[in-house]
Amino acid sequence: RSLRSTRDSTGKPVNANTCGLKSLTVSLFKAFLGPNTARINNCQGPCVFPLSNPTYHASLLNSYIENGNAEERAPCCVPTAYDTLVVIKVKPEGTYICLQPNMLASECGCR
Amino acid sequence: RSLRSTRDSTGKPVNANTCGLKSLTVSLFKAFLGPNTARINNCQGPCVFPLSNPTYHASLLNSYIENGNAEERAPCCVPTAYDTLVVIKVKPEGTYICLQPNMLASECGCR
Amino acid sequence: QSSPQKRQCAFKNTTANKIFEDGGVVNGSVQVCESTQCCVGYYRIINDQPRVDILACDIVEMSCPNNACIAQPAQVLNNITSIKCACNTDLCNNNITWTS
Amino acid sequence: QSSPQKRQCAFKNTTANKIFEDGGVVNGSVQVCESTQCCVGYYRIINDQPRVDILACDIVEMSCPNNACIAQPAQVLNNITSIKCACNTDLCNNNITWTS
Repeated sequence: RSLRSTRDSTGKPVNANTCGLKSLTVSLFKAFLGPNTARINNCQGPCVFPLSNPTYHASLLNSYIENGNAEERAPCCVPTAYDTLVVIKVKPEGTYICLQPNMLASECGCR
Repeated sequence: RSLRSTRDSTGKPVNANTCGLKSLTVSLFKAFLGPNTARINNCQGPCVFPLSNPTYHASLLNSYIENGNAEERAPCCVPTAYDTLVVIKVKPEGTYICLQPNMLASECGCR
Repeated sequence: QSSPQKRQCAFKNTTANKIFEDGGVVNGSVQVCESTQCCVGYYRIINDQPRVDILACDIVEMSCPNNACIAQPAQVLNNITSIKCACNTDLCNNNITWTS
Repeated sequence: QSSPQKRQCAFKNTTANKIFEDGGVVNGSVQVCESTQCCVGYYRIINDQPRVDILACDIVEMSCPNNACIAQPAQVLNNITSIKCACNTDLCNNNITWTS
Protein backbone atom coordinates (compact mmCIF):
# COMPACT_ATOMS: atom_id res chain seq x y z
CA ARG A 1 0.00 0.00 0.00
CA SER A 2 1.02 3.58 -0.46
CA LEU A 3 2.51 5.04 2.69
CA ARG A 4 2.53 8.56 1.38
CA SER A 5 -0.86 9.45 -0.05
CA THR A 6 -1.02 10.47 -3.67
CA ARG A 7 -4.17 12.52 -3.31
CA ASP A 8 -2.09 15.72 -3.46
CA SER A 9 -2.08 15.53 -7.21
CA THR A 10 -5.88 15.48 -7.40
CA GLY A 11 -6.17 18.92 -5.83
CA LYS A 12 -7.24 21.86 -7.90
CA PRO A 13 -4.50 23.08 -10.23
CA VAL A 14 -2.75 26.26 -9.26
CA ASN A 15 -4.57 29.25 -10.67
CA ALA A 16 -3.72 32.72 -9.48
CA ASN A 17 -7.29 33.87 -10.13
CA THR A 18 -9.04 31.52 -7.75
CA CYS A 19 -8.54 29.78 -4.43
CA GLY A 20 -6.67 26.53 -5.00
CA LEU A 21 -3.91 24.13 -3.98
CA LYS A 22 -0.30 25.28 -4.37
CA SER A 23 2.80 23.18 -3.84
CA LEU A 24 4.74 23.93 -0.65
CA THR A 25 7.57 21.89 0.88
CA VAL A 26 8.72 22.63 4.43
CA SER A 27 11.36 21.30 6.81
CA LEU A 28 10.16 18.93 9.56
CA PHE A 29 13.53 18.98 11.36
CA LYS A 30 12.15 20.63 14.50
CA ALA A 31 9.02 18.49 14.63
CA PHE A 32 9.94 14.89 13.74
CA LEU A 33 13.00 12.65 13.41
CA GLY A 34 11.76 11.88 9.89
CA PRO A 35 11.08 12.72 7.17
CA ASN A 36 13.43 15.70 6.83
CA THR A 37 10.96 17.60 4.66
CA ALA A 38 7.38 17.18 3.49
CA ARG A 39 5.29 18.61 0.72
CA ILE A 40 2.49 19.95 2.92
CA ASN A 41 1.06 22.26 0.21
CA ASN A 42 -0.88 25.43 0.85
CA CYS A 43 -4.16 26.98 -0.24
CA GLN A 44 -3.90 30.34 -1.91
CA GLY A 45 -5.94 32.65 -4.12
CA PRO A 46 -8.75 35.20 -3.84
CA CYS A 47 -12.21 34.28 -2.54
CA VAL A 48 -14.55 36.30 -4.74
CA PHE A 49 -17.82 35.36 -6.41
CA PRO A 50 -18.21 32.60 -7.47
CA LEU A 51 -16.42 31.21 -4.41
CA SER A 52 -14.36 28.02 -4.71
CA ASN A 53 -15.94 25.05 -2.96
CA PRO A 54 -17.88 27.23 -0.46
CA THR A 55 -20.06 26.34 2.49
CA TYR A 56 -23.48 28.01 2.67
CA HIS A 57 -22.04 30.13 5.49
CA ALA A 58 -19.23 31.41 3.24
CA SER A 59 -21.69 32.31 0.47
CA LEU A 60 -23.91 34.25 2.88
CA LEU A 61 -20.88 35.97 4.38
CA ASN A 62 -19.60 36.94 0.93
CA SER A 63 -22.98 38.40 -0.07
CA TYR A 64 -23.09 40.36 3.16
CA ILE A 65 -19.63 41.84 2.55
CA GLU A 66 -20.34 42.60 -1.12
CA ASN A 67 -23.38 44.56 0.07
CA GLY A 68 -21.03 47.07 1.66
CA ASN A 69 -20.07 45.58 5.02
CA ALA A 70 -16.34 45.69 4.43
CA GLU A 71 -15.44 45.52 8.11
CA GLU A 72 -16.36 41.83 8.40
CA ARG A 73 -13.70 39.14 7.91
CA ALA A 74 -14.07 38.05 4.29
CA PRO A 75 -14.07 34.39 3.21
CA CYS A 76 -10.52 33.07 3.17
CA CYS A 77 -8.87 30.34 1.05
CA VAL A 78 -7.97 27.48 3.42
CA PRO A 79 -7.47 23.71 3.37
CA THR A 80 -10.75 21.80 3.58
CA ALA A 81 -9.27 18.27 3.49
CA TYR A 82 -5.97 16.78 4.55
CA ASP A 83 -3.88 13.67 4.02
CA THR A 84 -1.91 11.85 6.68
CA LEU A 85 1.89 11.52 6.61
CA VAL A 86 4.10 8.76 8.00
CA VAL A 87 6.46 10.36 10.53
CA ILE A 88 9.11 9.25 13.04
CA LYS A 89 8.53 10.37 16.62
CA VAL A 90 10.86 10.08 19.60
CA LYS A 91 9.71 9.27 23.12
CA PRO A 92 11.73 8.38 26.22
CA GLU A 93 10.83 4.71 25.64
CA GLY A 94 12.03 4.63 22.07
CA THR A 95 11.63 5.72 18.46
CA TYR A 96 8.25 5.25 16.83
CA ILE A 97 6.75 5.44 13.37
CA CYS A 98 3.15 6.59 13.09
CA LEU A 99 0.54 8.05 10.79
CA GLN A 100 0.12 11.74 11.56
CA PRO A 101 -3.26 13.13 10.40
CA ASN A 102 -3.96 16.65 9.10
CA MET A 103 -0.41 17.10 7.80
CA LEU A 104 -0.82 17.60 4.05
CA ALA A 105 -3.42 19.95 2.56
CA SER A 106 -5.26 18.07 -0.20
CA GLU A 107 -8.27 20.30 -0.97
CA CYS A 108 -9.00 24.00 -0.67
CA GLY A 109 -12.11 26.10 -0.29
CA CYS A 110 -13.39 29.51 0.77
CA ARG A 111 -14.48 29.53 4.44
CA ARG B 1 -36.46 19.49 20.34
CA SER B 2 -34.58 22.66 19.60
CA LEU B 3 -35.04 23.66 15.99
CA ARG B 4 -32.42 26.36 16.15
CA SER B 5 -29.24 25.01 17.66
CA THR B 6 -27.97 26.63 20.81
CA ARG B 7 -24.35 25.63 20.25
CA ASP B 8 -23.58 29.18 19.12
CA SER B 9 -23.23 30.22 22.71
CA THR B 10 -20.59 27.55 23.38
CA GLY B 11 -18.19 29.05 20.86
CA LYS B 12 -15.13 30.89 22.02
CA PRO B 13 -15.91 34.30 23.47
CA VAL B 14 -15.08 37.28 21.34
CA ASN B 15 -11.53 38.38 21.97
CA ALA B 16 -9.85 40.82 19.64
CA ASN B 17 -6.45 39.30 20.38
CA THR B 18 -7.18 35.82 19.11
CA CYS B 19 -9.17 34.00 16.46
CA GLY B 20 -12.69 33.40 17.77
CA LEU B 21 -16.43 33.45 17.17
CA LYS B 22 -18.12 36.82 16.71
CA SER B 23 -21.85 37.46 16.45
CA LEU B 24 -23.11 38.31 12.95
CA THR B 25 -26.72 38.48 11.75
CA VAL B 26 -27.47 38.65 8.03
CA SER B 27 -30.57 38.87 5.83
CA LEU B 28 -31.70 35.66 4.14
CA PHE B 29 -34.27 37.47 1.97
CA LYS B 30 -32.55 36.61 -1.32
CA ALA B 31 -31.86 33.01 -0.36
CA PHE B 32 -34.90 31.59 1.46
CA LEU B 33 -38.59 32.39 2.05
CA GLY B 34 -37.78 32.12 5.75
CA PRO B 35 -36.39 33.03 8.16
CA ASN B 36 -35.93 36.70 7.26
CA THR B 37 -32.60 36.89 9.05
CA ALA B 38 -30.22 34.50 10.78
CA ARG B 39 -27.39 34.83 13.23
CA ILE B 40 -24.77 33.05 11.13
CA ASN B 41 -21.80 34.40 13.16
CA ASN B 42 -18.29 34.90 11.83
CA CYS B 43 -14.76 33.96 12.81
CA GLN B 44 -12.38 36.82 13.31
CA GLY B 45 -9.03 37.58 14.90
CA PRO B 46 -5.33 37.16 14.24
CA CYS B 47 -3.69 33.76 13.74
CA VAL B 48 -0.34 34.11 15.49
CA PHE B 49 1.54 31.74 17.79
CA PRO B 50 0.03 30.01 19.69
CA LEU B 51 -2.62 29.40 17.04
CA SER B 52 -6.25 28.88 18.04
CA ASN B 53 -7.45 25.31 17.51
CA PRO B 54 -4.89 24.59 14.74
CA THR B 55 -4.34 21.58 12.53
CA TYR B 56 -0.81 20.22 12.30
CA HIS B 57 -0.72 21.70 8.79
CA ALA B 58 -1.50 25.18 10.13
CA SER B 59 1.22 24.91 12.79
CA LEU B 60 3.82 23.87 10.21
CA LEU B 61 2.68 26.64 7.86
CA ASN B 62 2.91 29.22 10.64
CA SER B 63 6.45 28.12 11.56
CA TYR B 64 7.47 28.31 7.91
CA ILE B 65 6.14 31.86 7.59
CA GLU B 66 7.66 32.99 10.89
CA ASN B 67 11.01 31.78 9.54
CA GLY B 68 10.87 34.54 6.97
CA ASN B 69 8.72 33.22 4.15
CA ALA B 70 6.24 36.06 4.17
CA GLU B 71 4.99 35.42 0.64
CA GLU B 72 3.04 32.31 1.66
CA ARG B 73 -0.64 32.58 2.60
CA ALA B 74 -0.65 32.76 6.40
CA PRO B 75 -3.06 30.73 8.55
CA CYS B 76 -6.49 32.36 8.54
CA CYS B 77 -9.27 32.43 11.17
CA VAL B 78 -12.20 30.47 9.71
CA PRO B 79 -15.18 28.39 10.87
CA THR B 80 -14.23 24.81 11.70
CA ALA B 81 -17.71 23.59 12.69
CA TYR B 82 -21.23 24.60 11.71
CA ASP B 83 -24.79 24.22 12.90
CA THR B 84 -27.79 23.60 10.69
CA LEU B 85 -30.68 26.03 10.33
CA VAL B 86 -34.35 25.35 9.57
CA VAL B 87 -35.20 27.25 6.37
CA ILE B 88 -38.14 27.58 3.99
CA LYS B 89 -37.41 26.79 0.33
CA VAL B 90 -39.63 27.29 -2.70
CA LYS B 91 -39.81 24.88 -5.61
CA PRO B 92 -42.26 24.73 -8.53
CA GLU B 93 -44.11 21.91 -6.75
CA GLY B 94 -44.57 23.82 -3.52
CA THR B 95 -43.07 25.36 -0.40
CA TYR B 96 -40.81 23.22 1.75
CA ILE B 97 -39.20 23.37 5.16
CA CYS B 98 -35.83 21.71 5.56
CA LEU B 99 -32.69 21.55 7.65
CA GLN B 100 -29.91 23.40 5.85
CA PRO B 101 -26.43 22.31 6.97
CA ASN B 102 -23.31 24.52 7.19
CA MET B 103 -25.32 27.68 7.79
CA LEU B 104 -24.21 28.88 11.23
CA ALA B 105 -20.54 29.05 12.26
CA SER B 106 -20.20 27.42 15.68
CA GLU B 107 -16.43 26.99 16.11
CA CYS B 108 -13.35 28.78 14.78
CA GLY B 109 -9.75 27.85 14.17
CA CYS B 110 -6.62 28.82 12.29
CA ARG B 111 -6.31 26.94 8.97
CA GLN C 1 -43.70 34.13 25.28
CA SER C 2 -44.63 32.93 28.79
CA SER C 3 -48.38 33.11 28.10
CA PRO C 4 -50.23 30.35 29.95
CA GLN C 5 -52.59 29.91 26.98
CA LYS C 6 -51.08 28.07 24.02
CA ARG C 7 -51.44 29.72 20.63
CA GLN C 8 -53.73 27.99 18.12
CA CYS C 9 -53.01 28.34 14.41
CA ALA C 10 -54.74 27.28 11.22
CA PHE C 11 -52.95 24.19 9.88
CA LYS C 12 -52.50 23.12 6.29
CA ASN C 13 -49.51 21.27 4.88
CA THR C 14 -49.87 20.64 1.14
CA THR C 15 -46.35 19.33 0.74
CA ALA C 16 -46.39 17.16 3.89
CA ASN C 17 -43.39 18.78 5.57
CA LYS C 18 -42.97 16.62 8.63
CA ILE C 19 -40.91 19.29 10.41
CA PHE C 20 -43.99 21.54 10.73
CA GLU C 21 -45.75 18.81 12.69
CA ASP C 22 -43.05 19.20 15.36
CA GLY C 23 -44.48 22.67 16.08
CA GLY C 24 -47.45 21.33 18.04
CA VAL C 25 -50.34 18.84 18.16
CA VAL C 26 -52.44 18.90 14.98
CA ASN C 27 -56.22 18.32 15.17
CA GLY C 28 -57.75 18.56 11.71
CA SER C 29 -57.13 22.08 10.44
CA VAL C 30 -55.89 23.46 13.78
CA GLN C 31 -52.46 23.19 15.39
CA VAL C 32 -51.83 23.95 19.10
CA CYS C 33 -48.39 25.52 19.23
CA GLU C 34 -45.87 23.95 21.55
CA SER C 35 -43.27 26.68 21.77
CA THR C 36 -44.31 29.80 19.82
CA GLN C 37 -46.94 32.52 19.98
CA CYS C 38 -46.71 33.03 16.19
CA CYS C 39 -48.81 31.64 13.33
CA VAL C 40 -47.48 31.68 9.78
CA GLY C 41 -48.77 31.27 6.22
CA TYR C 42 -46.70 30.56 3.10
CA TYR C 43 -48.13 31.20 -0.37
CA ARG C 44 -46.98 31.02 -3.98
CA ILE C 45 -48.42 33.60 -6.40
CA ILE C 46 -49.97 31.68 -9.29
CA ASN C 47 -51.91 33.56 -12.01
CA ASP C 48 -51.64 36.69 -9.86
CA GLN C 49 -53.41 34.98 -6.97
CA PRO C 50 -51.90 33.67 -3.73
CA ARG C 51 -52.21 29.90 -3.40
CA VAL C 52 -51.69 28.63 0.12
CA ASP C 53 -49.01 25.98 0.62
CA ILE C 54 -48.51 25.94 4.36
CA LEU C 55 -50.44 27.21 7.40
CA ALA C 56 -48.91 26.30 10.77
CA CYS C 57 -47.38 27.38 14.05
CA ASP C 58 -44.32 29.44 13.14
CA ILE C 59 -41.25 27.45 14.10
CA VAL C 60 -38.94 29.43 11.79
CA GLU C 61 -39.22 33.10 12.67
CA MET C 62 -38.52 34.64 16.05
CA SER C 63 -41.13 37.40 16.13
CA CYS C 64 -44.61 38.30 14.85
CA PRO C 65 -45.60 41.87 15.82
CA ASN C 66 -48.94 41.94 13.91
CA ASN C 67 -52.37 40.80 15.12
CA ALA C 68 -53.51 40.07 11.57
CA CYS C 69 -51.65 38.14 8.90
CA ILE C 70 -50.31 40.93 6.68
CA ALA C 71 -48.25 39.80 3.70
CA GLN C 72 -44.56 40.63 3.86
CA PRO C 73 -42.82 41.88 0.69
CA ALA C 74 -42.92 39.29 -2.08
CA GLN C 75 -39.80 37.25 -2.72
CA VAL C 76 -38.71 35.70 -6.03
CA LEU C 77 -36.88 32.43 -5.45
CA ASN C 78 -36.23 29.88 -8.20
CA ASN C 79 -38.26 32.17 -10.53
CA ILE C 80 -41.30 31.69 -8.29
CA THR C 81 -42.94 34.63 -6.55
CA SER C 82 -43.85 33.81 -2.96
CA ILE C 83 -45.33 35.69 -0.02
CA LYS C 84 -45.65 34.90 3.64
CA CYS C 85 -47.39 36.37 6.66
CA ALA C 86 -46.99 35.90 10.40
CA CYS C 87 -49.32 36.99 13.23
CA ASN C 88 -49.90 36.61 16.96
CA THR C 89 -53.59 35.82 17.58
CA ASP C 90 -55.49 32.52 17.53
CA LEU C 91 -56.18 31.26 14.00
CA CYS C 92 -55.01 34.63 12.63
CA ASN C 93 -53.23 32.89 9.75
CA ASN C 94 -56.56 31.79 8.23
CA ASN C 95 -56.66 34.95 6.12
CA ILE C 96 -53.74 36.75 4.48
CA THR C 97 -53.97 40.49 3.84
CA TRP C 98 -52.34 41.05 0.48
CA THR C 99 -52.54 43.54 -2.40
CA SER C 100 -50.88 42.57 -5.67
CA GLN D 1 15.39 3.27 -8.44
CA SER D 2 14.56 0.75 -11.21
CA SER D 3 17.26 -1.73 -10.10
CA PRO D 4 16.15 -5.31 -10.77
CA GLN D 5 17.86 -6.42 -7.51
CA LYS D 6 15.89 -5.64 -4.39
CA ARG D 7 17.76 -3.79 -1.65
CA GLN D 8 18.50 -5.73 1.55
CA CYS D 9 18.75 -3.86 4.83
CA ALA D 10 19.64 -4.75 8.39
CA PHE D 11 16.41 -5.09 10.39
CA LYS D 12 15.84 -4.37 14.05
CA ASN D 13 12.64 -3.04 15.56
CA THR D 14 12.95 -2.54 19.32
CA THR D 15 9.61 -0.83 19.68
CA ALA D 16 7.70 -3.23 17.40
CA ASN D 17 6.49 -0.59 14.94
CA LYS D 18 4.27 -2.66 12.66
CA ILE D 19 4.45 -0.04 9.90
CA PHE D 20 8.13 -0.83 9.29
CA GLU D 21 7.21 -4.44 8.51
CA ASP D 22 5.22 -3.10 5.55
CA GLY D 23 8.55 -2.09 3.97
CA GLY D 24 9.45 -5.64 2.89
CA VAL D 25 9.74 -9.30 3.92
CA VAL D 26 11.68 -9.75 7.16
CA ASN D 27 13.92 -12.81 7.64
CA GLY D 28 15.66 -12.68 11.00
CA SER D 29 17.83 -9.57 11.05
CA VAL D 30 17.46 -8.83 7.31
CA GLN D 31 14.62 -7.09 5.45
CA VAL D 32 14.23 -7.31 1.65
CA CYS D 33 12.86 -3.95 0.59
CA GLU D 34 9.68 -3.93 -1.41
CA SER D 35 9.72 -0.39 -2.79
CA THR D 36 12.89 1.48 -1.82
CA GLN D 37 16.63 1.36 -2.46
CA CYS D 38 17.31 3.03 0.90
CA CYS D 39 18.19 1.56 4.29
CA VAL D 40 17.78 3.60 7.46
CA GLY D 41 18.86 3.55 11.10
CA TYR D 42 17.34 5.48 13.99
CA TYR D 43 19.27 5.96 17.25
CA ARG D 44 18.83 7.75 20.55
CA ILE D 45 21.96 9.17 22.21
CA ILE D 46 22.11 7.73 25.71
CA ASN D 47 25.16 8.41 27.93
CA ASP D 48 26.86 9.97 24.90
CA GLN D 49 26.52 6.75 22.93
CA PRO D 50 24.09 5.98 20.11
CA ARG D 51 21.65 3.22 21.02
CA VAL D 52 19.93 1.67 18.02
CA ASP D 53 16.12 1.68 18.06
CA ILE D 54 15.24 0.85 14.47
CA LEU D 55 17.06 -0.61 11.47
CA ALA D 56 14.91 -1.18 8.40
CA CYS D 57 14.14 -0.43 4.77
CA ASP D 58 13.54 3.32 4.62
CA ILE D 59 9.84 3.87 3.95
CA VAL D 60 9.88 7.46 5.21
CA GLU D 61 12.53 9.39 3.26
CA MET D 62 12.64 9.79 -0.48
CA SER D 63 16.41 9.75 -1.09
CA CYS D 64 19.67 8.32 0.25
CA PRO D 65 22.72 9.64 -1.65
CA ASN D 66 25.37 7.95 0.55
CA ASN D 67 26.83 4.44 0.20
CA ALA D 68 27.63 4.28 3.92
CA CYS D 69 25.33 5.15 6.81
CA ILE D 70 26.61 8.58 7.85
CA ALA D 71 24.77 10.20 10.75
CA GLN D 72 22.72 13.25 9.87
CA PRO D 73 22.78 16.25 12.23
CA ALA D 74 21.44 15.37 15.66
CA GLN D 75 17.90 16.42 16.52
CA VAL D 76 16.52 17.20 19.96
CA LEU D 77 12.87 16.17 20.24
CA ASN D 78 11.00 15.83 23.56
CA ASN D 79 14.35 16.61 25.27
CA ILE D 80 15.85 13.49 23.69
CA THR D 81 18.83 13.71 21.33
CA SER D 82 18.41 11.44 18.31
CA ILE D 83 20.36 10.73 15.16
CA LYS D 84 19.55 8.84 12.00
CA CYS D 85 21.38 7.67 8.92
CA ALA D 86 20.28 6.48 5.50
CA CYS D 87 22.29 4.71 2.78
CA ASN D 88 21.93 2.90 -0.53
CA THR D 89 23.92 -0.39 -0.41
CA ASP D 90 22.96 -3.83 0.91
CA LEU D 91 23.05 -4.02 4.72
CA CYS D 92 24.76 -0.62 4.81
CA ASN D 93 22.68 0.38 7.85
CA ASN D 94 24.46 -2.19 10.03
CA ASN D 95 27.04 0.43 11.05
CA ILE D 96 26.44 4.13 11.65
CA THR D 97 29.28 6.60 11.11
CA TRP D 98 28.99 9.13 13.91
CA THR D 99 31.22 11.48 15.86
CA SER D 100 29.80 13.01 19.04
